[in-house]
Amino acid sequence: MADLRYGAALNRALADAMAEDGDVIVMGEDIAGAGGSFGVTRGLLDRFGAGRVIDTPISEATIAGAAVGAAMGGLKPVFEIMFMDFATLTMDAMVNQAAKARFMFGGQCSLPIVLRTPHGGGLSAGPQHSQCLEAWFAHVPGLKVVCPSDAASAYGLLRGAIADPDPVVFVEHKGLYARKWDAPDDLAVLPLGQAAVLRDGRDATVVCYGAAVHLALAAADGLAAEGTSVEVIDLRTIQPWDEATVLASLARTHRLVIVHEAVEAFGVGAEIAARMADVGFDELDGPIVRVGAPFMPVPFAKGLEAAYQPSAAQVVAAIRKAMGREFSQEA
Amino acid sequence: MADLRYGAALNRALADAMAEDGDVIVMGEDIAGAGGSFGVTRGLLDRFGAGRVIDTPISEATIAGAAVGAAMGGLKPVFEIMFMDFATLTMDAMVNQAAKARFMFGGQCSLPIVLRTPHGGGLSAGPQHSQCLEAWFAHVPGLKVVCPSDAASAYGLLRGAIADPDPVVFVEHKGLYARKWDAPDDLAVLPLGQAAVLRDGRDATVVCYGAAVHLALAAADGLAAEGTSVEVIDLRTIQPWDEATVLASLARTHRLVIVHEAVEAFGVGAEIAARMADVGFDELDGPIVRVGAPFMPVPFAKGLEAAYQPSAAQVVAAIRKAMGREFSQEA
Amino acid sequence: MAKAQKPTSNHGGLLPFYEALQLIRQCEERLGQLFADGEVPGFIHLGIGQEAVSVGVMSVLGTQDTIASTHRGHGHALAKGIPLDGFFAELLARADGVCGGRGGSMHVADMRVGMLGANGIVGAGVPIALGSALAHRNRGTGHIAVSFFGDGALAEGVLHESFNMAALWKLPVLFVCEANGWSEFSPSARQIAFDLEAWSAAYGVPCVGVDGNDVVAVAEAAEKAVALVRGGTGPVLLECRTTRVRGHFEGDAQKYRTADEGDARDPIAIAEARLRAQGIAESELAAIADEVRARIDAAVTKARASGPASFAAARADVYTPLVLGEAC
Amino acid sequence: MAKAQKPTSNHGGLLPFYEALQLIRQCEERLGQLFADGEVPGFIHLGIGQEAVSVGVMSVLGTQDTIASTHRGHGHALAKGIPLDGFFAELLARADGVCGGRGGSMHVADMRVGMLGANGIVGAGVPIALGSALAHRNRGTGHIAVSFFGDGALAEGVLHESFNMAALWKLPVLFVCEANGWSEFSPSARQIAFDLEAWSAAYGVPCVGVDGNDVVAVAEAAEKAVALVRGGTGPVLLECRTTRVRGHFEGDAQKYRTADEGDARDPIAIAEARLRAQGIAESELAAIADEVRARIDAAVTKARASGPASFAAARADVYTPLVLGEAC
Ligand SMILES: Cc1ncc(C[n+]2csc(CCOP(=O)(O)OP(=O)(O)O)c2C)c(N)n1
Ligand SMILES: Cc1ncc(C[n+]2csc(CCOP(=O)(O)OP(=O)(O)O)c2C)c(N)n1
Ligand SMILES: [Mg+2]
Ligand SMILES: [Mg+2]
Repeated sequence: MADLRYGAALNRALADAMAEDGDVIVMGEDIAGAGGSFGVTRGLLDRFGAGRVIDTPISEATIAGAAVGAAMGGLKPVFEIMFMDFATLTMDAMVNQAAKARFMFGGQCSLPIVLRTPHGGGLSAGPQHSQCLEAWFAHVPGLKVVCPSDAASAYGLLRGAIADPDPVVFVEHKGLYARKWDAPDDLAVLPLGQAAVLRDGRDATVVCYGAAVHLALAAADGLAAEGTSVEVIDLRTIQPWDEATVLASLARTHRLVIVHEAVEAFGVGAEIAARMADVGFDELDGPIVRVGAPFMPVPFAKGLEAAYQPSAAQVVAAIRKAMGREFSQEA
Repeated sequence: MADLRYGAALNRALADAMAEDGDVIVMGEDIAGAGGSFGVTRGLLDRFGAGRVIDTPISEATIAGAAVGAAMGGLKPVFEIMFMDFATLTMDAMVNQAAKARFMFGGQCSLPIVLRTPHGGGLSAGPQHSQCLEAWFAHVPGLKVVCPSDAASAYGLLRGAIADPDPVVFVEHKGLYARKWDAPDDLAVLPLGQAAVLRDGRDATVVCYGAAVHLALAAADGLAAEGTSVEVIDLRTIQPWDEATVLASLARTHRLVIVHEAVEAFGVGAEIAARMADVGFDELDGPIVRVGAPFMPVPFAKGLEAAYQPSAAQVVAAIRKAMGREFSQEA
Repeated sequence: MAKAQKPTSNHGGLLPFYEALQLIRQCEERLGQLFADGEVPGFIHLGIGQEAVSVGVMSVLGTQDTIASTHRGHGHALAKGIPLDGFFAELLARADGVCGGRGGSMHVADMRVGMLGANGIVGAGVPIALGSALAHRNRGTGHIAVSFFGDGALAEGVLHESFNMAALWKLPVLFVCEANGWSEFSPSARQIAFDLEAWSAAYGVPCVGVDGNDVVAVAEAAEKAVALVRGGTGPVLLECRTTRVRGHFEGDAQKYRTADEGDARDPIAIAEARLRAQGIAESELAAIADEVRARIDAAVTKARASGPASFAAARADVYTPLVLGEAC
Repeated sequence: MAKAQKPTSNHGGLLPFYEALQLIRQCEERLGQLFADGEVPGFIHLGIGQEAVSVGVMSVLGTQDTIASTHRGHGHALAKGIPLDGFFAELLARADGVCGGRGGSMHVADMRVGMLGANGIVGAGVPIALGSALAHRNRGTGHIAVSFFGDGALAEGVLHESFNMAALWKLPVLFVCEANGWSEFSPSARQIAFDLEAWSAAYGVPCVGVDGNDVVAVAEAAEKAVALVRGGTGPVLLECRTTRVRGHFEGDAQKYRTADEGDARDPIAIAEARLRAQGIAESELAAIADEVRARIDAAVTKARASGPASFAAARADVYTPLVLGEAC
């Protein structure tokens, strides 16, 4: 066991995948010489050379489109979009090309592409450098969407994403890159589509992913002190998400809260809530409560951004509300 | 009263808005000389001239970006994106620029922009010419999203969208352009944000928009024959949607079904279901059931597309399920 | 019907070209008819008048060279070697279609012959070809990628991005602009402000202009261009001046256009004139046309006999089935 | 500190330029310091070394001419006349910030002075300027729009689309490329394959190249370029060769770069040399610098005294409040 940063885990995943498979290449803006804006691709150029670690011009649409063609040609491109906000420029390639190629060509090809990109706030990076847009991609048949919450899952899921035969949008949280966790030296590759129950509980289920996992764990800690037992499920994969694990938990706790940093309205949480309000309806003993960002762009000022980002206190309040105790005294 | 086609109503709305306000311009590919791929802008060039009715090159990203600058300069641009699938190319301009300008510039400006675009299937147009992507835009603070279901609302909502000071994504359904309805000669302008209860009912509420409204009405007709009374709510505006009207209806019927042609997973219906599973939880006497497209790209073959698109029969089944009668005999 | 008669020589390679031109032309005409009869659903964009571009360019490519195509992609697919049966079955939306009836005209593709797909998004094939070229280079295949696009597509941002990137990295990609003068219902001249040759030269991409309706001229120009590309000096642009004889799509009433345009430059007539000058017998020409017609008849018959596209099969192809444990 | 002394002449217009250069330089330096001290949150990209571009171009624009800027936009905003108080308050994320503390460095904007916004998305300002030019023309304002972008931004598709559209429609837009040789941490030469002048010429957009560090040269070139644009013949490109003295953003360790680059071409030093050649007294120069410093001190003091940005106000500005019945 050793301390491992989220960013370093991602770096190791890339290096291990590249070492194992000569068809894996990485591309992006300043990812080679400079090692990436958040350092995730550091050292890869020296180790694997400029043929496989490719600095591109500032041409996001073509980077993504080229990944489609490269994958058709047998490569496994992993490309970085520096901020998720810039993924707006890749939507044709990802949605009309990558997501549909297998289907619309009658299963003739698979496109093993990974779009890596950081989302989320906390850096005062402002409205165009902080968005969480994963719900868009989750709405697109043919894409998979992943978002790890800690170092070990970052490693395992990125390996899983690269090994996956289909296009994956791999979302990293900017606020997690520098955080570290105890991790085994021998990190496991994780298959996509499986959630992790990070904490068992009886009274309520909290479903979350990415940085929001840590809010949920903090909230669960806080509530444990007053005797409320909260189950925390880290989705890990957003598309396809692990409905069975969520439903099984709900069947035990009968209360559901969903937390993410993305804007609440029309976010990932909406789908989870909607499914549980259908297939899980009979298990529900209280309202499904979501915690997400308010319906506004991400503001620049630190104070505004802090007020904007979901907090553990909001998660606690949401759990109370889901449990029908919203009018009880504050913790 | 006279017969009015959906497409003609949109055309009249554009003409009336342009006649009233010299700052309204329309732009797009082949919208001037050719009158648009679906004829919605026919005749505008002759009437308002090439200065205000502008054929553009095939440059969607720049059309949308130019609309932002034009609106800052006092124009009210209404631009057409020929198929909603091509809106993938406008996402930076719409999401990072148009949606955020007012907020991130401290309220210095409003951007009265309308992006008009057709969605939906039924033409065997295949996976890249049939998508319903409105959920993406509804997730973006700063944008409004509208989708009319008939001629009168097409007219009224497009006038409302053009008059609205903020950017609006105005979604039209390809399958409705040629349909006609009885409509008053004196068409009303409709404000955004207000749903219409198209049919009163006691037993279940169906929330829908666009072409799906007609599935819901057909389903309600069918169920009326067997004594089930279904309320049909046409959302009209998807962002901001009329939560109060939906909640009030749910409080009467206690059963909720949501229908749209877009892919069910992570679609617009997810948000409505999620909100009702929260604020409307106490009113719910059964699961919230959604009807939407399956999780696959829109297929080309007529038979596949027909199987893909939601049907009135599916809506009937969903209502039965919401009412706890999914095992009752078929109609 | 002319009596079938084996050609006595291939007339300096021209006869196979002629046959390929006939194949595309007759396929397009048949599709136009099938569309008018309601047998082909959706939108179809015919390449009548542009056949020589496909035939000429493809004549210098191998099966493993790759092409990325456009909404007007039938000719590209056919010249690249897509099997006729699967082609017609796809256009007719049948189970035996090369794409299982899920793609149709705008998405015909055949990876086995390096046809990476027609494309419903104007310009979108260009980065795909770029990526394919990158794969060729990285995997050392020695093959090249070819990107077809129209003159209207020149307005899309990805054209610029891809020219820049291809030039920067000296990728083995041939850009082929089919300049038919139209961008849907508008003359391309009203949409494109720049001079293509000068524009391309600015990136250091040499532009070879050619009469796109003369298959011999296209083949010769393509041969030179492809030699450069294979030589590793980087991308080349082939500008083929050609003619869109039909409407933008079938059903286009073409009110924006006078009728007589372009007929004089019919690629088939030009090839026939060359062959006649070489002394070919009319009966040989007719025999080829007949033989092609028979192949098409057979393919259409087979397509019609194919079952409807399968929903279950389509649903199963959204993602690649995971072999247990494969992805980890 | 030099004794304040009113300048006796404006030295052929050069003194106001000098003052504007000083203003930008000192603002940037102050921001660098405030950032290092933790008073400025987020990312800031300083334009030290590039001041002459902003000052020279803006010297030939009126308040109602519009500009669309970039992530490196402080100089543009200041030269266009953004009030210092609101500028610093914005960078310090205060309620009195010109954007209410919601935008920060990458989004400073002031519609009153025709500054349509810095922009966090590389290239995105270019179509915005294009649209602004369309509005100028349609509304007959007689004003022009100016689009600033870096040499790295040249790789974005919208550059091409916008050049094409501006040329096609002969819009009153001036394109200004600030060619500082860098695109973040990479030399732009490794990202841009094309020759800018030849590329621009292909669209029929005349390119005027100039030493972007000599404010007089920029002003003269801009004057000519803007005269053409105002004359209605269509867009012009001004290529300003300049120097990015600092890192890409503050905090950039610049390991990719040797230290000595560009110092010799300092725009302030070049302007001072000109003024000295005209016989200006050192004390006059110092007085200007002092006066600018005092204004900045005052603005920073005021910004610090401003309250924190208001969440409620921000929340209320996502949409425009509807006056009852207004939208129908
Ligand atoms: C991104 C995008 N925008 C618009 C369209 C609609 N469209 C289809 S073909 C076409 C014109 C293309 O012209 P050109 O590239 O010259 O090809 P041609 O039709 O002449 O073969 C347009 C605008 C599209 N399919 N994709
Ligand atoms: C669409 C997009 N891609 C990437 C970035 C990250 N980025 C910010 S500035 C920059 C380099 C821009 O270079 P240039 O245009 O020359 O401007 P300079 O920084 O030299 O002033 C990059 C890649 C971005 N902000 N937006
Ligand atoms: Mg064309
Ligand atoms: Mg630069």
